[in-house]
Amino acid sequence: MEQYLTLQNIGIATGFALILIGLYGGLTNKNILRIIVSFTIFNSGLNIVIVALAYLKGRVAPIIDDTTGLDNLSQKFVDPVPQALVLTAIVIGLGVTGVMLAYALKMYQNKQTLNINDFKETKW
Amino acid sequence: MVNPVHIVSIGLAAAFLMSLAGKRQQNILAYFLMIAVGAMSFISLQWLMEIYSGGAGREVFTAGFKPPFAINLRMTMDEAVLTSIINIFGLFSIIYLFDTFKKANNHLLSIFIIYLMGLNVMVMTRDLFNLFVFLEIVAIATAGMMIMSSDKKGISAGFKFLIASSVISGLLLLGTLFGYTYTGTLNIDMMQALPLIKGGAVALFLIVVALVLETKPFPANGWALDLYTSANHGVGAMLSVLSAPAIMFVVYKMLPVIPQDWQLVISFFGIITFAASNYLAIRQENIRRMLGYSSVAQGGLLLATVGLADYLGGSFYFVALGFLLTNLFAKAGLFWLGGIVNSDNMNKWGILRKKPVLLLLFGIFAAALAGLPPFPAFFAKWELVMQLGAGEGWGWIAIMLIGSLFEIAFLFKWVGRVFKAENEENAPANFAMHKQIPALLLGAGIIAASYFFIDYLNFNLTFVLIPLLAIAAFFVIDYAPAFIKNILLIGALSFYGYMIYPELQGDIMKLVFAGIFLIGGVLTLFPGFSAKGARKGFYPFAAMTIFGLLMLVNPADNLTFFMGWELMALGSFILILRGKMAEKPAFRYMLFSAGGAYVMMAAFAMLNNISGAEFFGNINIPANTAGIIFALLAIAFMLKAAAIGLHIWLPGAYAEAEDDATPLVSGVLINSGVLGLVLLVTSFGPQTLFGYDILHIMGWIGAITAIGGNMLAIYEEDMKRLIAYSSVGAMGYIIFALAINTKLGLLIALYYTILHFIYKTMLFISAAGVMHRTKTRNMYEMGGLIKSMPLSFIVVLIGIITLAGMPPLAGFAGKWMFYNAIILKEWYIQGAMIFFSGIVAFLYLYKLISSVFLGQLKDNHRKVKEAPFYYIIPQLILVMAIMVLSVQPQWLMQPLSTIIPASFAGEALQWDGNLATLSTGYWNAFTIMSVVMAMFGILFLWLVYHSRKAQKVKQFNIVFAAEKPFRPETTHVSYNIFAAYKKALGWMVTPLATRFWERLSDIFTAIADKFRTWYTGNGQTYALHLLIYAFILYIAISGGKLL
Amino acid sequence: MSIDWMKLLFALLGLFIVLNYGLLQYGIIRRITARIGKRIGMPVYQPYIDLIKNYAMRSQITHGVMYYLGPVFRLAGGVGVFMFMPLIFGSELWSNYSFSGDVILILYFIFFGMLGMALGASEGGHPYSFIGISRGLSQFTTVEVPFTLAVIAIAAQSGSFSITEIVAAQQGGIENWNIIANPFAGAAGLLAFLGMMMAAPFNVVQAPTEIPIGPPTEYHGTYLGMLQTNRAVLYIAEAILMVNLFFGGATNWVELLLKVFMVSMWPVFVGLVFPRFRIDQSIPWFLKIPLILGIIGIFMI
Amino acid sequence: MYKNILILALLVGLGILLSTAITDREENTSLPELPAYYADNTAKEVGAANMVTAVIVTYRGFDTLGEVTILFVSAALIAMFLKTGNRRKNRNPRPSSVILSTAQKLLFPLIILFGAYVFANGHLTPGGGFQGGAIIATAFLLWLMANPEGEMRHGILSSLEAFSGTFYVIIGVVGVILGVGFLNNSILPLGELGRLFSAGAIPVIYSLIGLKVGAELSNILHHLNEVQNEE
Repeated sequence: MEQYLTLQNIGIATGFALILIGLYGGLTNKNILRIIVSFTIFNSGLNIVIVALAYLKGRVAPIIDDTTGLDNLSQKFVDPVPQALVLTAIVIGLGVTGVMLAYALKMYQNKQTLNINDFKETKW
Repeated sequence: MVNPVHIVSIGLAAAFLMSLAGKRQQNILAYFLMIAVGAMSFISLQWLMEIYSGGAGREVFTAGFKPPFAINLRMTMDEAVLTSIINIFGLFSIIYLFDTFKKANNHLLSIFIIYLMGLNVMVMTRDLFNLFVFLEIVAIATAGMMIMSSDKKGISAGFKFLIASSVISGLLLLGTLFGYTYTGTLNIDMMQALPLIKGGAVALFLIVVALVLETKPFPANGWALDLYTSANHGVGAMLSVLSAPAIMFVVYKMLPVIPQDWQLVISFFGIITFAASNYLAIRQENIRRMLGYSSVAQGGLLLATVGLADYLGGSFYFVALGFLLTNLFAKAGLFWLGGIVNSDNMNKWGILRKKPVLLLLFGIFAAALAGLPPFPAFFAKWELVMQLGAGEGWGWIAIMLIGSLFEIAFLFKWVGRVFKAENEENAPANFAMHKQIPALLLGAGIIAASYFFIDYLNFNLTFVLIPLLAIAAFFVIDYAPAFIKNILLIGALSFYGYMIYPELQGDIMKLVFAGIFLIGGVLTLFPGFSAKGARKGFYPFAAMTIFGLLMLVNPADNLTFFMGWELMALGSFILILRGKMAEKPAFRYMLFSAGGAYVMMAAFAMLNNISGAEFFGNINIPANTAGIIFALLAIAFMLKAAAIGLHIWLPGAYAEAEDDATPLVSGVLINSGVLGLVLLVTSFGPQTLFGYDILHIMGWIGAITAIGGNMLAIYEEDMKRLIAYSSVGAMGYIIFALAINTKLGLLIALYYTILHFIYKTMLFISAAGVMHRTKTRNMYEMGGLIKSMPLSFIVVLIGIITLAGMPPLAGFAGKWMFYNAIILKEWYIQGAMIFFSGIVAFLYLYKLISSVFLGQLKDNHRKVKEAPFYYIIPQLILVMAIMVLSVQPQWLMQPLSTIIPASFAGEALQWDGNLATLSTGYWNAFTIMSVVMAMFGILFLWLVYHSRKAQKVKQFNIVFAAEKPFRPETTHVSYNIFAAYKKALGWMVTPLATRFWERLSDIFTAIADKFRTWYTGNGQTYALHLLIYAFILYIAISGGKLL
Repeated sequence: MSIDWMKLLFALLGLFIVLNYGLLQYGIIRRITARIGKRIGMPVYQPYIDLIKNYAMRSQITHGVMYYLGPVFRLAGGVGVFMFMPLIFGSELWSNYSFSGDVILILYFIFFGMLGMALGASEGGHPYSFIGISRGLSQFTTVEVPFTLAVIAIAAQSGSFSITEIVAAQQGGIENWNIIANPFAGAAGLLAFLGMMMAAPFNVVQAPTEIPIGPPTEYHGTYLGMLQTNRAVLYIAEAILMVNLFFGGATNWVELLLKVFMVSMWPVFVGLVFPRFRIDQSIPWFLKIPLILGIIGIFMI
Repeated sequence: MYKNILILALLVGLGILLSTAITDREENTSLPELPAYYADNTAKEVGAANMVTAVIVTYRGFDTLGEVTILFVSAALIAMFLKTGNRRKNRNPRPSSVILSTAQKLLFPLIILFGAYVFANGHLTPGGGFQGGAIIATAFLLWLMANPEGEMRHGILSSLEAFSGTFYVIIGVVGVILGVGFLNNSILPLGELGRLFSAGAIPVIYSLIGLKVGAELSNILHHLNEVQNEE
């Protein structure tokens, strides 16, 4: 058990927890805004996982400065790729959330309600 | 060559710049958009040309670093094809949506072009994370385009879509990231190791499940359905035609990483999606949603094909392209026609009939989508089924064919409505040119595609290509007046006969059927001369029917045969549909023919493993080796020959068809089933199934069919239905004769086929003549017509004497041979049944002739004249034929005897001049004829002479017991004339078969109705479906064990 | 092909004999029935008188061509049945035209007349004609079923449909007669024969007494004469058929006529004993006992 | 209720599935080939001190382009959605407090400046275009809170957005034309590692991104604000 209790795994586990919580919220809440919030939680969970995956024990952020010097950097740095990816992921999450919010607004304008069960015009 | 990356740069630059535009530039923006997309299309097209002409593809390294260090785009054949499709179709969509775009907010235009750009990158990129990014772009752009739909439904549908896609993309992102951590790369081509690494399988599963969910698999596709239902037609078309194939291609890209057995699972889920979605579609009233279901189904088919890519090997591209192009042209076409009709209510679609071109387009799209020849999906489906058969994937084939049947069901229900729905004036149709032209382009596209497929399969020129061309030609000249087209068609048929005669010369069997189809075709066309106007839409399909039949005569392989079969079915379907009240019967007919066709297809798939593609008529299957194939084919053919139980489509179809089309679809067309059965029996010989001798069963079916058909005919008051039922009876004889399976039996079958063709065509034509004059089909509204139409009367008289098999006319020969064959075969009971049915035939024949021609003339028929000249000619020709046969039957029978294979058991008919002998009996047509004629003539002349002074009795100076000529039917003496008989034997005609089939269809639709409530319309539930589906897929892939 | 005058002559001669015999027998039968009914009855030669009278009468009306064809068909059918029937076993000359058609031909000829008659009668447009016809056709179809079964059984037994063959198979002693060899088929045949004769209890078709009009009433004078001729010929011809099929045929005229008389008595006596069936009773009746007998007869082979 | 239990069960299943990612993964002690390559070669290939930036802007520049596009699309979408006729009608926002408005006047330029600094130095220090853009957007948010009635000039923002986006693409294309590859930063001299004007086109690109993102986010905020207390 304790061989799993590394910093990285804790990060990952936290991320997973958030993901599951987010999904649960998204699947159970009836209020559209709450659903959106749940999905943002879901997204941040994802992002945490990504960042945690980048972590390497006892290494520094991949930025060259006087402390790091220029030689065999690959021994000193954590993985820059997931950090790059997470930025993209965050921005995408932001975009999607924005769109969802806009949709929510529109739906509210149409029906004066935010209960997801009231939007079943199309079914079967 | 322009760098493919510029598709992206152009798209983005255009998008960004367009957002600059203010109100003033608004009107030119649409053109700007068109130019930009045009440039993108140019790039992809130019690559397509380059690579097609043997040039190399191109790897684009963004940022100039080799993968995996930077993202690379690939442009090879696949990508070139797909990107070209995407961009060009995008261009068409702009034209189609032009009015929308003219008014639209500039942001919408940017979103549109970004959507296209995103799809392009999805296709080209080789980087997993990049794929994720552009999937998201496409998703958000789709959400953006949703507001093009005017109705508010679009908004909530878009939201559901957003929920679903964010769940899916979350899974994909997780999978990608873990994939990276395990393999240390994001480049798809370098990830092959992923499933092998410990834990990598989970990462791969997450990726796969995300991608599969993106393909909108059943049942986790509610969000997609709602999207289709509420999206603007143009957008719906793009979703169905661009997004789906793009994501399919992504799956295809991932295949090298996905293990073999996973691929099979995915593909199987695809097939399930195909069948289930088509199934649920049959209950749809809302057209757009129906199209949604159908799109999902097509997606499933594509997914299945992609999943089988490795298995299909060489023929993968053929199959995939077939489905892809069909989906592209036909589905988009239907969506766009939907936009033109601009209503989701099936009944409003009658408006299409205002524009024959659009109507034709609609037909083409529907047929193409349904996988009917000569469109690509037909060949693709055939190839796929054959390949599956080679792998013994019977379950797959079954599911797929059932799915296809459902597809036919809802598509042709729709076609029926379009042709028949009363032409709604208040339909909100919008026939704007910029909407019609793209649709026309799609039509041209599907035709071109079909051309390439047919060209690729290099069919036989004389027996396939020329007929196809002829059919096409008649579509082209459909504007000409009917008279011209009639002459042309008759001429074409005659010339075609002259052309193929040398090819068939040696083979009398083929000659016989070719003769039936050709002569029958020509003769049944004659009445058409008396038709007025252009008679639009008749001749193309008449040509399709006849040439389809002719394709059956001398096919090189099973595919050709099947193609002819389907063509004939399609053509006759439309001919039937042209009748006034024909919607339901025609639909029923289509369903039954399709069912039969798919059974046949399955049988061919099995046959393929035994004897290859070789036409089954030209091979010899050793006895008792292929029972199941034999049974399946027998069912398929007996369905066309309307064996009892499978016959319920026939009366309606024949009765409701246009009067002068009926002879063609009945007298001539029904022989296709006979042809099949004859070939079957000759090339298979006796076969057993589960130890039962199938031929023996067929014998019983034949006997029962004979009795049943005739019994049903007795109680008919409708002239055409009566004759139609009598066809069922005649088919019973033929099936029985074939089942006897001796030299004599086969001879009888062939003789009967020809005879039945002659007298049935004759009867139907003269019935058509009568109905043409009396304007009714109910016999109780006729009577006493012998005075006004003597010729028709004589024809009918001869017809029924022949049919009844009474000496001295040709029919007796058949009966006589029957009893001998029965004695020789020792099938006494069946024999008695056959005889009984022959006797029963007298009853309805008497009813037919007496209540139409004899009895009291009706008031409203006092002025009717003899049937038109063009109706009489073919009848007289046929009467001649019968007379000749009656006197000299050996002229026909001796040639027929030569084609009976020596392998057949039993003794052959011996001829000595006119005397036919068997060990059991003999008969001399000529003597009988002369004796009878002598007696007859003498007596008749004497009688006439004897009462030469007799004066004609006026109609009214005889007793009327109860009957007044102009009273309603119940007072017509021959109404329900055999009531007593019905009282005694009515139980024989309880419509069990009809009830059975109707109950079956009710059950099916009811279940479909229940199941589709699964799509509650609640976005959250849909999201839940995604997770459930993921779980199921996991179980399926991990083979049941959870971890 | 050249016509064989000798044969034609003998055929016509046979026809003449049978016609006269038929008329006589009809008279006798009428008389017997009268006696049983405690009546004196008509003279035996009455049928001759009727026939001559009818032929002498000249019809003044017609309903059209088919109307003529009715009796023609009828008589042609009757004569046809006779013409293709071998009379005397072993005699080339008395075998009529049976060399050019076997029992199947005859079965169909029996119907030939019916249909023609039906058509002719219905041209008159008289409702009762239709009633009579519908009854006649309906009943006859069901009569044919057991009869066919019997014929098939016998044909299967003697391996041929040719009547001559069938008779040949029955030579040499009464035990070879099909009525003995295959009693069930025989019984089916005899029961069906009742229906074919349209005698009571199956004579509702023509309903001689109550309904004063049936198909025949459309026809009077000459036409009626023809119908009577036909009745005489057909009656005997069918009896001969029965004799040939079940009672070992005949080797000379005496035997033939004797057997014919016996056979034709059978419906008479049945008719005297049993009341008349309604049409919707007679139809099922033929499809019960006789049918079952016929089927058993087939399994007897 | 049953539904929730089902959901829970499914999520538990998913959790178990995911947990294998922890149990099956062995802690990797050294970088895989790809990041190792970045670590070793960024300095000379890209000349950016901040490796993440190098990866974002150059190595995976194509992703970033897509990223920008997504923001652009959502901004456009929101703009389209919230374009509701006469917004002015019956809006009654609470007037903001004096403290807020005064503080905003003071802080606004500073925040803008800070944002500019963040994205201009993206290639040297943590931060970059997106971060900078976000910071700038906060300034506008503050401004909006200070004067809810405030009318922003959409024209400027969106043209800024559009032009920066276009230039970004053009830079990419220039890379192709110069044959160094789409979005390669070496179209400008790499300069000396660690200087402001180094890492080729990265500072330019990042500034463009910063402006674009800032403009987009402020636009979104503004649109949302405009509809906030309608009806």
